[in-house]
Amino acid sequence: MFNKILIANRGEIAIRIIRACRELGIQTVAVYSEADEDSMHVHLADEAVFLGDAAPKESYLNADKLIRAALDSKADAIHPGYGFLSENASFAAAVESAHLTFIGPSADSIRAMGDKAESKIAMKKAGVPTVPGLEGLESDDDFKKAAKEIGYPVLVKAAAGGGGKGMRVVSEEKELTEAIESARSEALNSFGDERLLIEKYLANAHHIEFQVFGDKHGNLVHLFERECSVQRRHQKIIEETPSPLLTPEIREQMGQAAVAAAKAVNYYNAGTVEFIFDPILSSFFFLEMNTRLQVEHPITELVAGIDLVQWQIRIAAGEKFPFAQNHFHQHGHAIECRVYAEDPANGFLPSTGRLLQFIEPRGPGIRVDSGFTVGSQVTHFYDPLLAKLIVHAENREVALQRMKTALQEFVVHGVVTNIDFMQAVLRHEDFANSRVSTRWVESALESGILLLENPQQAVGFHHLIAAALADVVFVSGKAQSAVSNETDPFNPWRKTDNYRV
Amino acid sequence: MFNKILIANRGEIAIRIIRACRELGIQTVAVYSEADEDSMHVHLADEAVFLGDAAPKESYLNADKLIRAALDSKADAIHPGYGFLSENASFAAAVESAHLTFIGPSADSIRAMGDKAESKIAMKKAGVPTVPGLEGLESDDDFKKAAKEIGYPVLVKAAAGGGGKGMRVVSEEKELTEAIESARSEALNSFGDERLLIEKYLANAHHIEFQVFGDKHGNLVHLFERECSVQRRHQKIIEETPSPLLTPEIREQMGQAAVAAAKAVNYYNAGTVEFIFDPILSSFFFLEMNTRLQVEHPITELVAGIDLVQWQIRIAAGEKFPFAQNHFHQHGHAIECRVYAEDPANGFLPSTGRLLQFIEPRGPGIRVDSGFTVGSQVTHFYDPLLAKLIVHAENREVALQRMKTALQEFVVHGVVTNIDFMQAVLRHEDFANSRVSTRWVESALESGILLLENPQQAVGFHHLIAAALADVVFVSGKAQSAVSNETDPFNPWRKTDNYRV
Amino acid sequence: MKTTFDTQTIEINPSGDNYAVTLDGKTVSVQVLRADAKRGRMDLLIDGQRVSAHVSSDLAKRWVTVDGRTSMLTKTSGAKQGVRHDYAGGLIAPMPGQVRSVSVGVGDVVKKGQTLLTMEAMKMEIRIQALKDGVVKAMYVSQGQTVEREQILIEMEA
Amino acid sequence: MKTTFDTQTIEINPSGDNYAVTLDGKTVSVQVLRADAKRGRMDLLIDGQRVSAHVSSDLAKRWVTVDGRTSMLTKTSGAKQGVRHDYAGGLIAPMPGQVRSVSVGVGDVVKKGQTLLTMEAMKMEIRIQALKDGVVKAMYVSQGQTVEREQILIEMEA
Repeated sequence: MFNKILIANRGEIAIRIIRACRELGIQTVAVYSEADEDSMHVHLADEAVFLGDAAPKESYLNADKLIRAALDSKADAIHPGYGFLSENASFAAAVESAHLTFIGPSADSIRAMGDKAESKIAMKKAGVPTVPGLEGLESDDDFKKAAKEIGYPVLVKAAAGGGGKGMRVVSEEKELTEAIESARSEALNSFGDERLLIEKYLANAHHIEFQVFGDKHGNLVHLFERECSVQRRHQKIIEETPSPLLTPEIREQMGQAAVAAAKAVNYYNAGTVEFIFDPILSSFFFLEMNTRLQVEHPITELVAGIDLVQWQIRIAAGEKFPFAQNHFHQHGHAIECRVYAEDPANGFLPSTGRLLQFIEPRGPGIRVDSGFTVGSQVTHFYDPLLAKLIVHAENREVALQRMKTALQEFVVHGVVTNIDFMQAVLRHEDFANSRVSTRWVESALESGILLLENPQQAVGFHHLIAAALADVVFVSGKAQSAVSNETDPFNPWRKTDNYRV
Repeated sequence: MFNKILIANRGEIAIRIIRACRELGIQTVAVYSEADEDSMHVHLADEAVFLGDAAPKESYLNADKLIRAALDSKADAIHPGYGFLSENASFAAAVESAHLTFIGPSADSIRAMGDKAESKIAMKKAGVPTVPGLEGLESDDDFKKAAKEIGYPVLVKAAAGGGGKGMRVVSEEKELTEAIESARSEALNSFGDERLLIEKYLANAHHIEFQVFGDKHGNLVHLFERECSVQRRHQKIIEETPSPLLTPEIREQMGQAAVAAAKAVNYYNAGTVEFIFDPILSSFFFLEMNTRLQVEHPITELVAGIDLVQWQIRIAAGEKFPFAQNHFHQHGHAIECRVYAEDPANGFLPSTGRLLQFIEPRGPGIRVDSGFTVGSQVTHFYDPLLAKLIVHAENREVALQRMKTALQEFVVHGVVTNIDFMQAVLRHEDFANSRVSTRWVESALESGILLLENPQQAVGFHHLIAAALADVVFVSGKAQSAVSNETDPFNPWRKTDNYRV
Repeated sequence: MKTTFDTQTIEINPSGDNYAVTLDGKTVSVQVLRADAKRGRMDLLIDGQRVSAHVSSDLAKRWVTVDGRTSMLTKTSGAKQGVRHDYAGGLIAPMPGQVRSVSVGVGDVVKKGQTLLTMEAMKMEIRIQALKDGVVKAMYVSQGQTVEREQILIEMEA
Repeated sequence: MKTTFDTQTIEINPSGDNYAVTLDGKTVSVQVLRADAKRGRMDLLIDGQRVSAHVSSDLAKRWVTVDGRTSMLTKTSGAKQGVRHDYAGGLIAPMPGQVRSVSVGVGDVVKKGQTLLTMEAMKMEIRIQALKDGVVKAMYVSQGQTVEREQILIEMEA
């Protein structure tokens, strides 16, 4: 087993990995940029190494600095988390060539799945169903011909892409040229690779993915599905497992396809095979494989009853994965809501600022993975994910009720969040009835079937009264009784502090 | 379903019940004594009713006031929690006769199990194995004769008792008279009933209990065992499930005995059948039945995958329990540590004071049920339970590691706690090897095999440095960088506050 | 005492142990059950209804959460304020971030929908496009510059 | 600067950006990596080893947690203090609570092991028993009275 692991990431996922290391008795090295000097992940690790400027390419995306930090701190492995360099095959290779262990799949597996065009070809070979489409096209005319063949609407997307970047939906031919141009430029900017592929756009599709997990000795299983169809800007905000749409038979088929997909690239460690699922035809198509830990891995941990991050580390250290497929069963139901610093009323664009209040809900069946606290600064440099709110309960109904209650209790002041928005989504009958496809948020907002305000509550009035009274009550002596009941952990020093305010 | 429930309790269990109600969409009424005016359970409930003086008999043990409060606030049910009036048959009857629902078993079931002597007779009839002993004795001579027959050591205990009160271990005849006298007086003081029974004292026994759960329609299942052998002063401090000592066969037998015991008294709602288990002979004996929710219910919730408090409420409202015995399986392993305000170095006697610091551990698989926060006052009026720290993991080894890490992260200042002590217990190889019987703590401390300090760490030195430096650093300007990074949710009002400090 | 948030004015007057709160010509009685300035929490009895609120303050802004719904209110002088989204002829930053590229200069003639500059924040790229045909009158930002939300980026002449 | 906790004296002197800390004749260099007075937390580098500490203060008491172990230290003048547990001839309260019953009065002759009074706290009953044969010299408490931990209850004469 490793003695020390460097975590090449930040925020909640760095903290998640630190916890796993601690429980395994492994020392941790955090890394941080200038913007993260006072972040929680820095304080929680056993050591911390400063990388440089806030800009990701000077810090969390700088492979050389990360490997240097690992060597200097005598770490013997690097966990990349998700995002940043986690799916960068060259980084994985560089880590290994520095005689460090990369906690993830092999560079070859990452490379094979990183290219959307090549991976699609490999999947077809392995007998995994793929979305009708074409790869390797170059001229606009080729694209036009292919689009006509496939039938509009089509999707053009970056061969090297991911996370909705370099992806355009095209509903008719006259939009095609501009879509190709903008997707290409975004692809080039984001991935340094302008190749695109084209495929049928499935309008009413659900996004259902399968967690796979394998060791370096050829054992590989799937850990069931995650339904991730609640998306905005092609990015997930709410995930759940089990998917209410899958019958045991389809689940079995998709699980087998996921295992076949992973085996086709000699996969080991944690990975996710994403499918597009058509609920009317009950048919599914390979979308892509994420060759890393997923943001939404906690719901799988709860329902499959296994600590994925601990096992990532153990597998990377060479341990055998002792469980066969039939060891796993789905226990209860889990839902994750991603609390983002973003403004739904402003096109879900990010919101930045200092957190004036940050109260996480607590209680049985509630898990919060977060990297923020009161006073934290939410900057524009990184992903605006504030927290992952995860609930687990005996069935979907109870889990949904638990999530609604927990979201109501989550208080964030200082940045605009999507908490109220997610409450509105969960309240909607389409969510209760599992009719939420990946395009649902967009169309529900357009058509007005999604109301952001709960009309039953006279909230505006109470908000105004509370805001106005706070100025009176908190400033006047009226709050004294409460204040005098408070104890400061440092009362003798408090006075001194005050002089400096 | 109920519209509103009054919770006749305080602290963490009141909060636990409030959460369950919220998720079920039920309004809650808290009650509080003078000492609890500013307690968390009061703030979290929808309404709160003041009962009276801090003394339990003026507040939480005052049946009349509680029923009056329920009627006045238009609640339609009362949840008693554990302790206080939860096992008081007259209270249950009085609640029902006020046309309110008592969330628990019938008054008859409580009464039948409340008397240790009578319940033992009933269990013998029902074919449930009981500890060799005698009931209904009065004179010292009768006790002496019985003790000789049974063989020393023997246990004399209150027929109406529970929680280790009115209970004495007697190892030889000359101690018997005094033990009877003191047990009688304690029994009379605590339960208003001086009757005692005598039974064989099993020195190396483990305490293993089974959760049972039934509805008002005759369905009754068990939800597996809890191993609760880590005790001090006859009270549990660490519990786990599954018990590493039970084979599937013994578990099955004990489960059936637990169901038989409950059915013998027409039991419904949540209850616990306690057994004494002899690990050498693999034999078990009925000890008593707790006719209420148990402190340690969360470990069962995690491993059986069911919300016991929500189901208590649903059953009380008349719902059918839809699950048969074969629906339930044990998933993973759960451990609970009870964090008490007590001083292990002072005979585990309670410690009171104001909480200067209270940092609960967090992370995947960690649940904390608590009713305290920084600034809370721990008084001498009530049970010194500060928090229940509960972990869940895929197996015992991972759960144990998780608990050790979590205990290390739990910071409580202002009162002495048993946190360090429980770490020492969990570090001991006897715990790892499940060799902890109910007498283990006592004898381990006596014999010195339990070391309260971890000798590997030079902790004393670091503690002294930190304490001395705090005076320098927190008072001087050295802490400014950190302080200036802090944001107060009320910075504009903060200044005003300061003038009043 | 009168306070105005955005465009709504609310009046608060002590009335015995309670407060008389007037809004939109309607007056209700509000009792403060509990106020915890340190945690920014108040329990109120508004017209007989128990209401728990979290309130934070940041200069003129007030963040308020009641029943799980959060609002951001801005304390104003009471006069109607020009909303900066409507800034005539100007293009404002829809989010805080960094200017990645600038494609036009002062005096350039641009067409509706033409990309004038791109911004980046939190892994996202945003294109600032001309809302209508026109001429660039002023450029307030340059490549690499960090901008706040609602900062004016470019001024246009129709 | 010298500080004494219980019977141990520790000396702290600034030394460049660090502190020189002397205890038991041994001096180590301590660097303060981070100090958060509000949360009572310090990250220290003690002799090259990273140590995180939580420290709280309550009058002369300091509560310190390092590596999951909590100590309560008492700041003293430096002179050895009489430990109150050893209070000669006195019986002290082992826990805070309420006096439930008093069975003896001043002048009573009592036997070793005899119960002199009972206390109650947090659902528990504690008997205060005579440590040896003797005579009750003074009674400092009466029934129903609330007492602090280590408060002297009864004084005895051998």
